[in-house]
Amino acid sequence: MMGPLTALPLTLCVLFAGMILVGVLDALAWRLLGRVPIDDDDRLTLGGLRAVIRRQSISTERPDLAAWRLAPALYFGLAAAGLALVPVAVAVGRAPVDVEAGIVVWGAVEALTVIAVFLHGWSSNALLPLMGAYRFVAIGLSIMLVSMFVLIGAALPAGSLRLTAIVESQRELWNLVRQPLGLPLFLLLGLAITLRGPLDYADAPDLAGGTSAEDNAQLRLAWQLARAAMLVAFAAMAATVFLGGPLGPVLPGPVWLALKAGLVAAVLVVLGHLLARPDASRMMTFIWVVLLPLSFLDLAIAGLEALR
Amino acid sequence: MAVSEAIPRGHRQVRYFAAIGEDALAWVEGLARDAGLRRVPTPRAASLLLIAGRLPERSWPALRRVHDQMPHPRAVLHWGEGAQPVPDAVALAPAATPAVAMRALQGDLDRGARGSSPDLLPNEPPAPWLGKGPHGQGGEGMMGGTPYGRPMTMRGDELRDGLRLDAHAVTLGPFAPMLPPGLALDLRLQGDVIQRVEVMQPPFRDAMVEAPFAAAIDRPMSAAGLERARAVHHLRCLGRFCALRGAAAPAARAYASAYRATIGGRVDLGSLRRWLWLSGLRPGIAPGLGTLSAAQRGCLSGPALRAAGVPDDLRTRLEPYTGVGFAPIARQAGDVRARIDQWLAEAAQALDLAARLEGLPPTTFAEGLEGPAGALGAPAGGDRGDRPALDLDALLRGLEWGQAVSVLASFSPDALRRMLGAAG
Amino acid sequence: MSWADGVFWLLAAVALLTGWRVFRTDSMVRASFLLLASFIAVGAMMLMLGAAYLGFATIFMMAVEMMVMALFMVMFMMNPAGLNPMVMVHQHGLAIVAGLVTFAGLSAFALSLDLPDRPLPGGAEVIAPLGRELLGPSMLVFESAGVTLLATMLCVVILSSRSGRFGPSDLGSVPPAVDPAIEEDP
Amino acid sequence: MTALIALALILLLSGGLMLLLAQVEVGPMPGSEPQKVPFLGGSEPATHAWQRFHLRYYPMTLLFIAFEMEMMFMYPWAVVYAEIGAKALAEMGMFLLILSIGIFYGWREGIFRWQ
Repeated sequence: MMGPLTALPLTLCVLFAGMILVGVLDALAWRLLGRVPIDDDDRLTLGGLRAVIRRQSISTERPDLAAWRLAPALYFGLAAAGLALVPVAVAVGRAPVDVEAGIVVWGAVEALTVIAVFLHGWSSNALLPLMGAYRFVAIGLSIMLVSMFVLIGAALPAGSLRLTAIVESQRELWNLVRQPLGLPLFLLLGLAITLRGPLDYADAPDLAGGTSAEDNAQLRLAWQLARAAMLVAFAAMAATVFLGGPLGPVLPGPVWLALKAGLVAAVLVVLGHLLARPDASRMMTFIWVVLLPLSFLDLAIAGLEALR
Repeated sequence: MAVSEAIPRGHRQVRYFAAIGEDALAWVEGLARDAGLRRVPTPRAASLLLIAGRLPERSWPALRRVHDQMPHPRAVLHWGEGAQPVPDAVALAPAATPAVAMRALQGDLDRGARGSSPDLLPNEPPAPWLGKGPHGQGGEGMMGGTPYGRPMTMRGDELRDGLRLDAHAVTLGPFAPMLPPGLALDLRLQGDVIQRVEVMQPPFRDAMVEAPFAAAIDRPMSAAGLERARAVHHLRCLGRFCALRGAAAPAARAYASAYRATIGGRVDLGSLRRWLWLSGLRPGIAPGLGTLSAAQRGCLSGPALRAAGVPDDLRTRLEPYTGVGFAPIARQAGDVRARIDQWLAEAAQALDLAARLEGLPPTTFAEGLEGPAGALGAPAGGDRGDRPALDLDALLRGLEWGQAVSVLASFSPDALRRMLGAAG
Repeated sequence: MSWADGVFWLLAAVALLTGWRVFRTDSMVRASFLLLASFIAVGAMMLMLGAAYLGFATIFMMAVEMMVMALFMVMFMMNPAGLNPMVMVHQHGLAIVAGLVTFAGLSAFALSLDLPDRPLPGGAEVIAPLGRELLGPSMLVFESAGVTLLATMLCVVILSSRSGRFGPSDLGSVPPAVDPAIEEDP
Repeated sequence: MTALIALALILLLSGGLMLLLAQVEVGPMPGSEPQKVPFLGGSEPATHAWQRFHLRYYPMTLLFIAFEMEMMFMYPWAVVYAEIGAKALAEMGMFLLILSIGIFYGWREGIFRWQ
C-alpha cells in the first residue's frame, strides 16, 4: 500500500507534468486546427504566468469573494483527488489512493465538480457568469448519470469497484473492446467536466466567456490551471477504466498509462476544437432521450459479456 | 491553412479587447491570423483596448465603461479615423497594421515605460449606500433599498411556465462580443429565457461589406471581383456563427477560405463542408428556430430572403450573369439552418461564378446590382423604400439565450442593421 | 486518545460548526454548501467507521442533493443572495427548547444502548456482503424501493411540470382571489 | 484507512495551494468603483445580477434525484453480479425496467425540455 507520504508528492508531480502537457496540446491544436477571432483560455505557459504578474486583480461590486476563490481551489483539489485514484503500476495496490469503492469516489468528484463550476459562475454577481453557471448544472447533472452507468458496466467483469481490480480484469481484454459504447459516452463526460467543445455550457463564447467573464489576473489563471488539471485527471481515469491503464506488453506500467492518458487528452482537445455546441435545452433532451438509453444498452452488453 | 507569423522573440501574446466601430469588423477579424495577438471576449482578460473604426457619439459612454473595466496596467489604441473617444489613446491610421503598434504598446506597459491609462468615469459607487440599513449595506427589510449600491430584481410576468419569478431587466451593450458590433438590446429575462426585447441601438454601419458593390454602380468593376467579395462576406458570416457555437476548427477553416478568396487564391469549399458536417453544427440547431412570421418576411433581403423561399435575385436580370447562365439558389424553411446552408451554397456558387466571369471586361451596373445582403442602387421594378422594419421582439421572445444569439448571428450584421430600419 | 479519535472529534466539530453556520448565514447558496460541508464531515465519519461504500455514497448523494437544493432555495426565497440581512430562524424559544430536548433524548438513548462490539478486521471487503444481502434476503426491500422510486418519479413529474402531453395543466383555471370575500366569477 | 488520509491530504493540500495562488494580492491596487461594474458589453447594470433565477430544468432535477437513488443500489449489485450471475441480471433488469418507465413517462410529459 502506498503511504500518504509517497502518494501526495507523486500525485502532485504527475498532475503538474500533465498540466504542462495539456498546455502544449492546447497550443498545438490552436496552431494546427486554426485560430478563431475570439479565443479565451490561458495555458500553463510562460506567457500565461507572465501575464498574471504585476496585473491588477479586480472583483465585481458585491461578489461572494470567499466562494469565488474557493471555486478554482475546489476544482483543482478534485482533479488532484481524481488523479490520486488511478493505479500507476500493475502490481495490486500500487495506486496512490487505493479505496474499495474507487468509482464511487470518482462519482463524488464529478458531482462536486458541478458544484465548483456553479460556485464559480454564481459568486461574481454578474449576469453572464450566472447564466453560464445555471446552464452548466443542467448538462453536468444529466451527463453524470450516463458516466455512472458506463463505469458500473466496467466494474461488472472485475467484480469490484476498486480501480486496481478493474485494471486487473482487463488483463486479456480491454474494456474498450468488451463494451464498445463505454469510452465514447465517457469521453462526453470528459468534455463536460473540463469545459471543452460541445458540452462547454459554462464558459461558452455566446456568454463572453461565461463563468470566467469576470475573472482576471490570478483567479483567471487559477481557473484555467484547474481546468487543465481536470483534463489530466479525466484522461488518466479514462485510460485506466477503458484502455487497461498500466497494462501493456513491453514498456513499464507508468509509461503505458502516460501514453494512453496522453492519447485520451489529445482526443478530447481535438473534439473540443472540432464539435459545435448544441442549444442547452436540445442537448439536455439528447442526453436523457438518446445517451441514457445507450448507456443502459452498454450496461446490458457488459452484463451479458460478464456472464460468459 | 491561415498564414501566421510566429510570435517574435521576447514578446508574449498581446491580449486585447476589440471595441468594433463602423466599417471595422472585417479588419479586426483579419487580425486573428497573427499568432501574437489574442482577442479576448471580456475586458477583464485584456491589457489593451483596441478601438477599431469610427465610433458614433452615442456609444462613447459605453466605451468609457468598457475601458474602465480593464485591469491596470492598460492602454488604448484607436485604429481608424474619427474623433478620439479616449483622451490618451494612441492613434493609428486606418491603413496601418496595428500588430506592431500593439506589441510596442504592450512592451511599454510591461517595462513600465508607459503609465496605465486612468479611469474615465468618476470613482463613486452607482448609488450612495454606505451606512444606511441595519448592516450599513444600504438596504432595508428583505428586498428593499439599494444594498451595496444597486436595487434587487423584482418579480414579473412569465411567458412559458407561469412561475412569476424575478424579471431581470438588463441592457447588453454595443460592445458585447456575441452580438453584432454596435447592437444594444434592452432585455427582460426570466432565467435565460427572453421575455421582451427592445433595440436600444442598431448595429453600426459596415460600409466595407458593400464598398466594391456600391462602387460598381458608378464606375466599371470586374464582375469576378464582385463575386469573390460576396463569397468572402458569406464565409466570414459562417465563420462568425461557427465560432459562437464553439466549433473553432470549422470557424478557422471558414476564415482561412475567406482570406484565400480575398488574395485570389484557390479555395476548396469541399473540405469546409466536411468540417461543418463533422462538427455537428446543423443537428445542434433546433429546426424551425428563427423562422420569421409571414408578415415579417417582407423585411428580409438577399440570402436571408432566398433562404425563406423567395428566389428574388437581381443577378437573374443583369447582363454578365445571364450570359453565364446564373440561377438563384433558394430554400423553403427560412430558419437559422436554412440561412447557414444558404451562406455556404451561395459562397460556392459565387466562387464558381467568379471563375467563369474571369475573362469578361469590367462593367458598370448603373441601374443597381445584388449586394451581399440585398439589392443595391435603384433596381428596375421593386423599390427598396417600402420594406417593413424587423420586429426583433416577436423574433426572439420566448427563446433561451443561446438560441437568441444564434438567431442574431444567422443574419449578417449589415443586413440586420438594415432590417431594423436604421437609416444610413 | 489516538490520532483516529482526534480526527473523529475534528470531523464532529466541523459537522457541528458548519451545521450551525447554515442558519446564521444570509446567502442561500452559502447555506446550502455549508450544509453540504456538514454532510461531507458526517460521510467522512462513516468512512472512519469502516463503511467504505456508504461514506462515499453519502458524500456523492449529498453533493447532488445540495446542488439541487441550492437551485430551488435561490429560486423561491426572497433576498436569495443575502444582500440584506436574512433571519433564518423563527419561534426562538420553542426552537431552543425543542433542540435541547431532542439532543438530550438522543444522547441518552445512544449511551444507554449496548451496541454490538464485533469490529471487522481492518481492510475487510464491505461492499460484497452488502450486495449479497441486497440480492438475497433483502430482495423484497430492493424491489419495493424500485417501485417507490417509480412512484416518486411519477409524482414529481405530475406535480412540478406545468405543460403535459395534453397541453398546459392549468388551462382555464383561475388563480384564487387574494381576498376570499371577493368571489370572482370565472 | 491510510488511503483515506492520503485522499483527504491530497484534496486539502492541492486545494489550499490553489487557494493561495487565487488570493495572493500581486496587482498594484484594489479596483476602483467604475472598474468593479460587471461587464455587459458596455451597458450599466440596473440591478444586482443575483436574482431568483428562473431555471427551466427543475422537473429534470427532481427526477434526477429519484434516479440517483437507483444508482446507489446498482453499485453493490455490480460487485456481486459476477458471483450470482443470471439471477442478478434478472433482478437488476427488472429494477432498471421499473425506473425506465419513470423516465419514459417524464419524456412523454416533456420535462426534458426547457419548461
